[in-house]
Amino acid sequence: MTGPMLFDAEYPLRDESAANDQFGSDVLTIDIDGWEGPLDLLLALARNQKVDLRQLSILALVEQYLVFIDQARTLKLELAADYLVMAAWLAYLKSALLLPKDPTIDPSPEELALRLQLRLERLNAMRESGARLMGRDRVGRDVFLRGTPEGLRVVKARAWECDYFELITAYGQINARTAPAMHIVKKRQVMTLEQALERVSAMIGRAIDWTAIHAFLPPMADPALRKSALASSFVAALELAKRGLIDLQQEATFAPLMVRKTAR
Amino acid sequence: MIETDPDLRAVEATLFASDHPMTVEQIRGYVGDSVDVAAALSQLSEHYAGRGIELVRRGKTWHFQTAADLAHLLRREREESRKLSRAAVETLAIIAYHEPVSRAEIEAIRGVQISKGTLDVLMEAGWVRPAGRREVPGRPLIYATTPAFLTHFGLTSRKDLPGIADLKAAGLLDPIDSAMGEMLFTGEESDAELAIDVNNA
Amino acid sequence: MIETDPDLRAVEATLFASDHPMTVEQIRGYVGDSVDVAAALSQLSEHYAGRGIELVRRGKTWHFQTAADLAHLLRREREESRKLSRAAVETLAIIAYHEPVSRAEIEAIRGVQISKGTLDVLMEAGWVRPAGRREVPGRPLIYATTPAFLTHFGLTSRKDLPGIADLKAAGLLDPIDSAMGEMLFTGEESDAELAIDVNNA
Repeated sequence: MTGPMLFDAEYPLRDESAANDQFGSDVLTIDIDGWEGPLDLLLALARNQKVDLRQLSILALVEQYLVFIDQARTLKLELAADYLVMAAWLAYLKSALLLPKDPTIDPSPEELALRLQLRLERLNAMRESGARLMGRDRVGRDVFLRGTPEGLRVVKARAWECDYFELITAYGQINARTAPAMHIVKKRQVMTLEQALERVSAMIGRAIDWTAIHAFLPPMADPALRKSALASSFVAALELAKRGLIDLQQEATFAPLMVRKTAR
Repeated sequence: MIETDPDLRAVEATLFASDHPMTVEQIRGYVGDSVDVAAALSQLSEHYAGRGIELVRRGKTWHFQTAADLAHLLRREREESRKLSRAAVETLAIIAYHEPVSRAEIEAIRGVQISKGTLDVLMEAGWVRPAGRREVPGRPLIYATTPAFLTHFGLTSRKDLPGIADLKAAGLLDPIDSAMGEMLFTGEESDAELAIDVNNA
Repeated sequence: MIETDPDLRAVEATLFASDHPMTVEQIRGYVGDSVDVAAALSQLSEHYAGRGIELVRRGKTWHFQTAADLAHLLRREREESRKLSRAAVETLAIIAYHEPVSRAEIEAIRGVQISKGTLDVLMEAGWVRPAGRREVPGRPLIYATTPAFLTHFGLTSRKDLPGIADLKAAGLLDPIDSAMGEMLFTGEESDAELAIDVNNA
């Protein structure tokens, strides 16, 4: 019941099988390459029982698989490890199913057999569904889309954004940037040299002793004006010294500039 | 008269000219907001029912196609699309019926690892796409089908998948039994298959 | 009923799926000799008259096309707005105030060179056009604004553009000026210190 049944001609994915139907070992030599893993092989074996997968005899299936693997080995075919793992597992399952029940084993052999069966059902279901899917009216094979669609086009139009204000501001700025530069200096409050001369000459008569030049400055709040007054008074002092009207003295760099009336 | 309804004509012309299936929103983008696109589509599909051309809905998109029963006339000079491998067909079926699924889940159902090319072929065909990650350790990528899958296989929605209701009822689409999977099918190379010296390629 | 005539359906589907216009003989090659293709075509073209799709004959060949009067639907414009660059705004302003101007003149007014792309952008926007050549050595192209420019900026004519005096009055010439002023008169004052003030004119 093993060899010939493995390669039932109704199994559609293997063409060569029909010719070799009778001889299991011959079949092995030609078709062993067609399996996609042990589960695939098991499913093919199961389908050969020609019953609904739910009524499958797991024991018979296990037996077939083990015989198959045995034959492959006698032919010195190199078996991939997963086939051997499956064989070992199935051998265990077989003995567990045949031995008297041991309630301590969990999951029970029957449970394991059921799971194996479910897996086979699942794979089978997906295989059949795949075939049905492929058999549908498929676009390009059974039904056709329009041969020469005009096509729909989305034309991208770039809209440039710029508002009126931006436009005229830009022009304003070009003008501002390129107009000839004209510098206007703010009018500042100053003490002129003439004013300083007048003031210092007037005050010097009263100062008999050395007096710091700051004392000649008019009392004023504006520091800028104060600086101007200081500068003008300094120049005035130099002028008066040149005329021989006053003496100037500074003890060190940056020390206060001292002024007094020239002693006669 | 139905033929002269300008909204109907506009929707008809737009879909007819398009080189890809369109959603209601996409159609509206062409015909304008004032048109009741959904109503026009349903009127049109009635009008075309039984003709040589049909207006069909696939998922959210609509398109015109030739009637399926006329395939024998038209198939003649068309090239059969390249045949998918058995692994690819099964993988596609698993993704479609279980989506979203991770690669490990696909492998658990098939009992073998899937080779890298298999998913690539399905993605290249535009039928499958990565659909995020499963929030479990390792965060594996999960896969799902695309709108183009529905279109290609003539499905209005995934509920149209052949036999899906029965499979669901039979529990065959439930999350797979991981205990069994771990016991038998962990980390095995499938490509080796029953590696043989007598290859009859 | 017209829709269920199998000959009609066959011709309809064949023409729809074909990627080129077909003669009666070519169609017959698909639908079979038993079909009166000419009669089917004339019935079909009647059926489609006034719809969004038309069956048209060009010489000896037939094909379906979108109704000509609906062509405008098939082209949808999507506007993508972008801001004009600073250089483009200034160039536009110079052209508007001084037109017609050559590129060299624009550069002289701006005080900066303009790249070729700048004028292209303004022409693409439809606001500027070439307006002949200046009859000077080298015969440079000169540019002017377009009616679309006036429309866009809400002007009846270029005379509506505010003059320099208006701009000044509106403070639009100030920004740079005052910035300069601040730089000159605040930052530097401290250095002046003992500077002697001779220019108190």
